[in-house]
Amino acid sequence: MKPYDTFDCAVLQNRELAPGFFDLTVSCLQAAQTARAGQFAQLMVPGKTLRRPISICEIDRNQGTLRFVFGVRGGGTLQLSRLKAGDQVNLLAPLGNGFNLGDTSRRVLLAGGGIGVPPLLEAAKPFGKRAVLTAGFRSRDAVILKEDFEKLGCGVRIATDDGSFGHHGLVTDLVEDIPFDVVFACGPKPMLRAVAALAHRRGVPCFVSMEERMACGIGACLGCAIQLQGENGPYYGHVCKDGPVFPAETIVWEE
Amino acid sequence: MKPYDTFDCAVLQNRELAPGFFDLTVSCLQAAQTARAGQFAQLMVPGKTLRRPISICEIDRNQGTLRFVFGVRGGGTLQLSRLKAGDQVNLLAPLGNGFNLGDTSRRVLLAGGGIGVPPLLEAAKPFGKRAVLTAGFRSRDAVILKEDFEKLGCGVRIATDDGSFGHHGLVTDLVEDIPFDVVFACGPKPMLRAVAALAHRRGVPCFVSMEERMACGIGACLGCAIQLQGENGPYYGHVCKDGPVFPAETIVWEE
Amino acid sequence: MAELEVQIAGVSFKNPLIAASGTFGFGHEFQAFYPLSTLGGISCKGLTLEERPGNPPPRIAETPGGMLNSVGLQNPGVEHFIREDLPWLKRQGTGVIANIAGNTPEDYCAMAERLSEEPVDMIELNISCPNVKQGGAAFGTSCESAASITSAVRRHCKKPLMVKLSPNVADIGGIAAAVEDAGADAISMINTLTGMRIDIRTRRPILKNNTGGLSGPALLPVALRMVWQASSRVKIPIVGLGGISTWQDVVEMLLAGASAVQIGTVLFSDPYAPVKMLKGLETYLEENHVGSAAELTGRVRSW
Amino acid sequence: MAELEVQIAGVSFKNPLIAASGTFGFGHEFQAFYPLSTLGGISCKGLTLEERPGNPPPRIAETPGGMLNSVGLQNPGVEHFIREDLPWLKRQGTGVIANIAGNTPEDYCAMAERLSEEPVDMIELNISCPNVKQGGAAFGTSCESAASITSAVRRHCKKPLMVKLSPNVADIGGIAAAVEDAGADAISMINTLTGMRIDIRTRRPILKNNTGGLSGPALLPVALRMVWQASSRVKIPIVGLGGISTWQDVVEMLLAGASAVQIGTVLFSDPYAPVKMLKGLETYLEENHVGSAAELTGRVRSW
Ligand SMILES: Cc1cc2nc3c(=O)[nH]c(=O)nc-3n(C[C@H](O)[C@H](O)[C@H](O)COP(=O)(O)OP(=O)(O)OC[C@H]3O[C@@H](n4cnc5c(N)ncnc54)[C@H](O)[C@@H]3O)c2cc1C
Ligand SMILES: Cc1cc2nc3c(=O)[nH]c(=O)nc-3n(C[C@H](O)[C@H](O)[C@H](O)COP(=O)(O)OP(=O)(O)OC[C@H]3O[C@@H](n4cnc5c(N)ncnc54)[C@H](O)[C@@H]3O)c2cc1C
Ligand SMILES: Cc1cc2nc3c(=O)[nH]c(=O)nc-3n(C[C@H](O)[C@H](O)[C@H](O)COP(=O)(O)O)c2cc1C
Ligand SMILES: Cc1cc2nc3c(=O)[nH]c(=O)nc-3n(C[C@H](O)[C@H](O)[C@H](O)COP(=O)(O)O)c2cc1C
Ligand code: FES
Ligand code: FES
Repeated sequence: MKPYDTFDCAVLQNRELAPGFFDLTVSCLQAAQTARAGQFAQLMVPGKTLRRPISICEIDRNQGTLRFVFGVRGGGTLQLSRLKAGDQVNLLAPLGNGFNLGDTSRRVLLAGGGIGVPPLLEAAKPFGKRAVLTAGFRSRDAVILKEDFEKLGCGVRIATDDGSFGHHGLVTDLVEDIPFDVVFACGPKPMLRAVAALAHRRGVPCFVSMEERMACGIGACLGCAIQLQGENGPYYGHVCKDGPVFPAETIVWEE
Repeated sequence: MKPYDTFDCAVLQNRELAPGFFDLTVSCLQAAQTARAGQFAQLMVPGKTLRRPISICEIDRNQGTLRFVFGVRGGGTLQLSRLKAGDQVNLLAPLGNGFNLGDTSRRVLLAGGGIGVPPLLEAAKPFGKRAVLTAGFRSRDAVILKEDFEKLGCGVRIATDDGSFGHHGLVTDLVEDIPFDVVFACGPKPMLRAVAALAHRRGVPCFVSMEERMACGIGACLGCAIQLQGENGPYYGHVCKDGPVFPAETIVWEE
Repeated sequence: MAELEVQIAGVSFKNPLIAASGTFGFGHEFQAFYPLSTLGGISCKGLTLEERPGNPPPRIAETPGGMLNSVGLQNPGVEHFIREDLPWLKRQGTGVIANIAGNTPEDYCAMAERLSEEPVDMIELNISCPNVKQGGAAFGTSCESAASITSAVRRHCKKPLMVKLSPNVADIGGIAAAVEDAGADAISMINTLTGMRIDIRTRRPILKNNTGGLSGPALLPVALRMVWQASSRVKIPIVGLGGISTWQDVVEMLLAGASAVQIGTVLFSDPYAPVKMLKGLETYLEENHVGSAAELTGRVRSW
Repeated sequence: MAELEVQIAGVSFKNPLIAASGTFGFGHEFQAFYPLSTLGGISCKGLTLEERPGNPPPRIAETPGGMLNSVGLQNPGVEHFIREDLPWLKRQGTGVIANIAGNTPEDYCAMAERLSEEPVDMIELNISCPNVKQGGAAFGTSCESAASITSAVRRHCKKPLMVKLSPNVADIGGIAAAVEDAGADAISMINTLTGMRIDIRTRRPILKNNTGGLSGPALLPVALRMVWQASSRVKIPIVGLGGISTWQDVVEMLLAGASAVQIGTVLFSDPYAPVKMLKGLETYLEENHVGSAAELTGRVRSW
């Protein structure tokens, strides 16, 4: 079995979850068998030189489908947002290392910021009630996937930047009284950094999913560099191959 | 009223007339009011730097529609061939001078070669029975629009390169015994040249529709040069603005 | 409302969008779409001293994200322009830039002198056209020749003088500095990169001229880089062009160091592009609380 | 069946498709898609004498029809390559080209000498990388420096030597001729054009390095023109690259004067592109009754 491959996939559904956020399900039998939580796919956008990296939000092995949730940022995601059921989209998948879920009897804190929330959904599945999602969004409008986590039995706490929903403030504000044994986090860098610091203070392992601009997505072009803490000092690893999920302590937060 | 403009047009129909030849009808109320036989439109192809010039094959003023018939040659026409009813296509139209139909009580010879046949259809309309189409195609497979001309009452004579339909040979072979007062021709350059020579021998005016690679389509970029016979010797005119229809005697057939 | 007016070498343009030479003719064809006063200015089709027939066709080839042209400066000559086009153009309420090219320095100087008597707002010196002296190499590809033609024309030119640079060079910053030293009042950049396409059926170059000038979106990153490099070497204003096709590209070009932009190839696919750009630029300025387009010039914070 | 094998400077490649340096790593990642023996050869990621960390991110920006990279030659150093990658690569049944870059002529020479002892098929001299001596200007942008580095390396190199040219020059033909005279056995061209993009939200260059190298389809017409120009100036074979993304582009490049091609950026959107190109090329040769790929080289009939 190839570790990753390109696939022409039928779009089964694409709907606007919240203004500017899309929920795309494609049929991809092979990748659905091997994909793991936290991995990503590179989606081809006709006319664009580069594919777009999007995290896998859900994997349905039985149906052979992958779900992606993405926000419209620029021309590429705009084009992806226009995909309709019955269209084709080409995927390069599954890519990256994904979350090492480890012992799923542990209590997990899932910390997500905005469009960083989707990859946490598949990771939440084996934990169910033992998972708490703390998620931050811009505003009430931008809250996504809340019900999806609730359906899995996870605790869900929401913060918004403008206070229009849930807590008015930061994701990290929500964590104070939550007990957990491991953290999986995805979101903007400052948030990840704060979550990592918090986990560090509690002495709990923390894994963060990072972003970087990509070309190949498979480790060949060395485009998606990220500064990591090595034995002999900092060095450039690569998000697509060494990540996107890294132990928080290996990240060099400031260059 | 603007002489030409860009229009977002709904595709009403696009079907394969013959292998590799497509028949596209779009709704374009405004351009349909002003367009004349022999004019053309520049069709936008998403992702391509340049529009594609395609002759207007039929104009329906009442329905407000334009019909185009085109062959797939490269990437642009391939993309246009995939348009489906309900899609949008952007047109810059109507462009060029068109056929000056003049006195429609004259007997007209319409001489067409392959994908040069479509623009002759609209020109045939006011002549009806007084028009004879002599058209050459590669083979039986590539014969298009025969019935359309017949429906107008035109005489129709077909030649094919391989003899698989009609006369085995050239368009000019078909003309011998046809009486006519004026010629409108569109097709490959060698054919046009031969038709022009034939008309010249008979002392009959001949108008030919020419092709050249285009950028602007409106006479601004000077891209679509064609060598013409001027009072002070040959000069470069422009197919999009001075043509695409030229009196045959103004064309410099060899450079 | 944000201020869109910009000043280039003492000439004010009501907004920073100027039609690029050779893509807009003398403006006649585009008035079908909108009044020419919509634009900050028009750089007219390149003029030569005498009428020029231009190159044989085909003159146009498409490329990925761009196109090639080998029009070869077909134009009716400077006198015809002054007589037939300029009076009409002057009435359109937009800035008029005369773009000139020559076979010899003498040609350039004669044209500059002649046009200095006429109501053009600015003269743009195209030193990147082929078919000029010096064994076929363009004036624009060495610092020495660029400087010498600029200073020669400078002496004959009473109008603000803008020199248009070629991108087919190793050190654009050096050339920009050389033409500034030689007396240019402004720089416009970039002209086309030289390219080629071959028809694999006929195995002949698509262009009868074999090679042509690459324009269109493909060029944008090269143009941005060159404007950025040049703007750190000169004090005179730069008019940026090359592949601009969206309002975002306009903003990028201004940030890179341009005081105004020229719009070319995009006009062929969307003649209304400048209207959309103007709107986008205005909205950007307002949303970002920038008082004027001019404030964007050179405001990229490089790493 | 048409013959696909081509000879470049005495090295035979089973077909004219070679992976371009920096886009294919050392091949490991692409064997997931197809055996590396599918390719005529692989030009490995650029090597330096010592390990190099590369430039800080972001290193990638998209452009219309292309992309910019500022990877900055991140690589594990030549010794690591010889130890860890080369033995494996040699077993893959494809041509292996070592691509080298240096900060100084001495670096280049030392690497060429070291690699001459190893089973690489060819050495590709990248003289178009930034961050080299001479005040930041690359060796590749003047005839003199290109010739001097080539002849220096030539003296230390026992393998066929291919010199990779930069397109950021005014006279590519002159540089090609200079490196031929200096002892190059082949030329590969073109490397990337320098470009820039700016994020209009942050008003910062997208690349942390400010500028980067433009690759991808946008580059194709420039590459074709340069290969065509260079091929009329040199007798040594040319490996053509820059923006090739379809089999038609491969044919164009061969017709323009290339004896083989390298495939780069297209691999990022379609890793299977070389497989498709191979098939398209074969069909083209057969349909046109051309006996071998080599017969296409330089067969454009220019006007
Ligand atoms: C491993 C990984 C997983 C991701 N998962 C998701 C997800 O699940 N949902 C989601 O909405 N977004 C996700 N992103 C971000 C997403 O890739 C970008 O929003 C998207 O590429 C923007 O493309 P665009 O054409 O709309 O924007 P443009 O700005 O037009 O894109 C231009 C170029 O920059 C790149 N780019 C722009 N922003 C980013 C970014 N933030 N990260 C990486 N590349 C960028 C694009 O890929 C493209 O190459 C992920 C990114 C990475 C690296
Ligand atoms: C005034 C005019 C009217 C035309 N009417 C028709 C018509 O009714 N039906 C029809 O099938 N074709 C017509 N053509 C030809 C048609 O424009 C080309 O077949 C089409 O542009 C090819 O585009 P492509 O992307 O498929 O080919 P590509 O080869 O990929 O195109 C590359 C570039 O070359 C140009 N080009 C290629 N071939 C031609 C050509 N023969 N003429 C002009 N430009 C070309 C394209 O427009 C494009 O800019 C007409 C051409 C002109 C000038
Ligand atoms: C068809 C065509 C004709 C051109 N003619 C001229 C010209 O006469 N003088 C000139 O200085 N530049 C000329 N140019 C170059 C443009 O002014 C401009 O520098 C170039 O096209 C890059 O900008 P763009 O990508 O926005 O088109 C021409 C470009 C095109 C496409
Ligand atoms: C990410 C990336 C890294 C590159 N690294 C190198 C390199 O190390 N050495 C080199 O000679 N060229 C390097 N190049 C240039 C390519 O080999 C090639 O010359 C260029 O990309 C043009 O070809 P393309 O358009 O097919 O990609 C690199 C290109 C890219 C996109
Ligand atoms: S994107 Fe190419 S190495 Fe990560
Ligand atoms: S296409 Fe521009 S002048 Fe005809």
